[in-house]
Amino acid sequence: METETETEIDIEIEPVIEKKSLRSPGELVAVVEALIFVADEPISAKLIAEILEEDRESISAAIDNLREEYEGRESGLQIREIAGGFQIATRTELHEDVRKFLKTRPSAKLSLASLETLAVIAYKQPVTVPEILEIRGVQSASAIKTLLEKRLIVTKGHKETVGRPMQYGTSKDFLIQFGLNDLSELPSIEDFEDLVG
Amino acid sequence: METETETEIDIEIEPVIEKKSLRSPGELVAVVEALIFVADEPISAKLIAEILEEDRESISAAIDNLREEYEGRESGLQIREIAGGFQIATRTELHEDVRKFLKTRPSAKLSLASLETLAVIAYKQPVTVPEILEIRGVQSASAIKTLLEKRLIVTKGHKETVGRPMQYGTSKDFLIQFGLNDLSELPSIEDFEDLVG
Amino acid sequence: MEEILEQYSFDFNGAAPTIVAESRDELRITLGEFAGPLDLLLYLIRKEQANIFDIPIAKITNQYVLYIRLMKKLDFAVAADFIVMAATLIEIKSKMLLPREPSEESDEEIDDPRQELVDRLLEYEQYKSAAQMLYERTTVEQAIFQRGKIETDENNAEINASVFDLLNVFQKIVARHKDEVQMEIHREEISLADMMKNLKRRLFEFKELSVLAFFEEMHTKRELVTAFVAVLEIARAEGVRLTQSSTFADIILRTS
Repeated sequence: METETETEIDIEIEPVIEKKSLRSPGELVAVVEALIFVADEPISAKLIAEILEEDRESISAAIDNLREEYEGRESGLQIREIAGGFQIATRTELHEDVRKFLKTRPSAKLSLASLETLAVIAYKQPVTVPEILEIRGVQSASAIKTLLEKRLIVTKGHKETVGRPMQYGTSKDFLIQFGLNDLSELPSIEDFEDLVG
Repeated sequence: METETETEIDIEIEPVIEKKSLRSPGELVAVVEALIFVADEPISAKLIAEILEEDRESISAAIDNLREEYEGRESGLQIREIAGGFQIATRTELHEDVRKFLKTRPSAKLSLASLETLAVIAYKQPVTVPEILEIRGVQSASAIKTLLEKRLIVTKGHKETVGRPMQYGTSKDFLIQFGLNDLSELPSIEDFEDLVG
Repeated sequence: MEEILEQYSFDFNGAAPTIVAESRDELRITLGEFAGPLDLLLYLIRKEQANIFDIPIAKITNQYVLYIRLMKKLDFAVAADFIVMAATLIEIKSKMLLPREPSEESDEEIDDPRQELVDRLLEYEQYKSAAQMLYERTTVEQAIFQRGKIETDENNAEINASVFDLLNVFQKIVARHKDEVQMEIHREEISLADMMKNLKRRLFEFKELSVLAFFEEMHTKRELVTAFVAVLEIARAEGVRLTQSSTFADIILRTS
């Protein structure tokens, strides 16, 4: 292990001596930014230093630099220090617009439970909750609620049996989101038969 | 019998036109940056315009601005136009350090067979399994299955010929993974002719 | 066999077979895979530095057949498509040997038996180049990374589903509850074809399958017999292996 003496010649710019950084200060800021950006969780200066094989001081300097840069230009993003690490986040003032976007973004993303329920409804429609339970073997109430909210399914009137349960089928939005012109385009098991051979 | 037709709460956003923007150009750039950042897939200028109730031109200008800004400062990030939208991503040159941090290796490449099949689908879409066989001279079933699982291709309905075979085409993920804004960015297939011989 | 022993190397971008006869008794083999018969054919033409518009069909055919024999000899499964191409080549070769009728001689545009093959090769080669282009693009793309997760990404693992996923999921559910569904909705006995289909699908999905567990899913004696025949059929025809760790242990079906 190398002894890291305090070689504070110029913390600001010179990436410190014996490690012989090959990166210019600008490059260091850039790669630090990239690491903070890709990290799933706040990333500490220590970890960044290890990855880049640079000393802590240069990394801290680079982060300071980066923060100033973000504040200097009127960026929509900020470098936040949180839980001992750094992360990039949107600026607080913009939350209203950000929230609006998050609410309206169209999404076909589904949990596995919802996807299963949707699959049953798509292939068995019109179908009632008890029938879905029968096929899936699990309660599907919350999945159905999600699917209704995402407007992927619609109610299709009551079934004329005991209890007159509500029937469900897929919606126009379902067709759009799954890129189908009509339900006949839904692939059947036979369509993929030869793929499974 | 009560028929419950599509109970659709209208969340539709009116593409507002004549609204006087309350945002300064700088603010607009900032909020556009924030939206591109939070979006988990490429976000189109159109959608941004709708969310922010601004016109397309101002949004496009803001995006241009933002791109220049990213290029101007030596950022570790870049604004990319991809799959019909915009996205922030790391700069190519930094891949080694980023990969070191993420501890990822370049992900498993597609097999020769899958790549060939994908090429045929990309250029001939919508295309059926027999048509792919015709060109490749070899069964492509397992390649197609792989491509479907990797979401690089999608089904495109049945072809109205004998046997109504399923047709395939490339997906949005294909554009994203191959760094294309749209299919027209693919070099034309004739351009590969001079490589022959 | 003498032929094999001459320095014979198949080397294709590192991704395909290299078969090198190093000495009279040693055959060094590195096997990859050609993407198909056309791929192999193109390779052989390249290796001979032959003009694609004037393929020395006899020579190429011999080499093609030799390659396939070699593969078989080494116990590599040779896909049917490769055999079909061998037949095509042999057919062209024999056509080329036929004496041309005198009346045709004056004709400028004599049908070349190789023409169709050449056209296919040319078209195929375009797509092969396109595949190469795609390959290069992925290499570039893999150097670019997107942002890590942020709070606003939904916390639960969500699936961005396609129609294919929908069908896949549905099939899984049906498989999971096949018996119940059958008893209540259909009531009819499952046919051997369906049983085999079901078995194949699951084998494909899970790569291996306990035969015992599969039999236990059967409700009637008839179904059980059908299941049994299906297992035998599949073991015979589909290139799967049956393994058993010890006598009376469970038998496992594996795709090979």
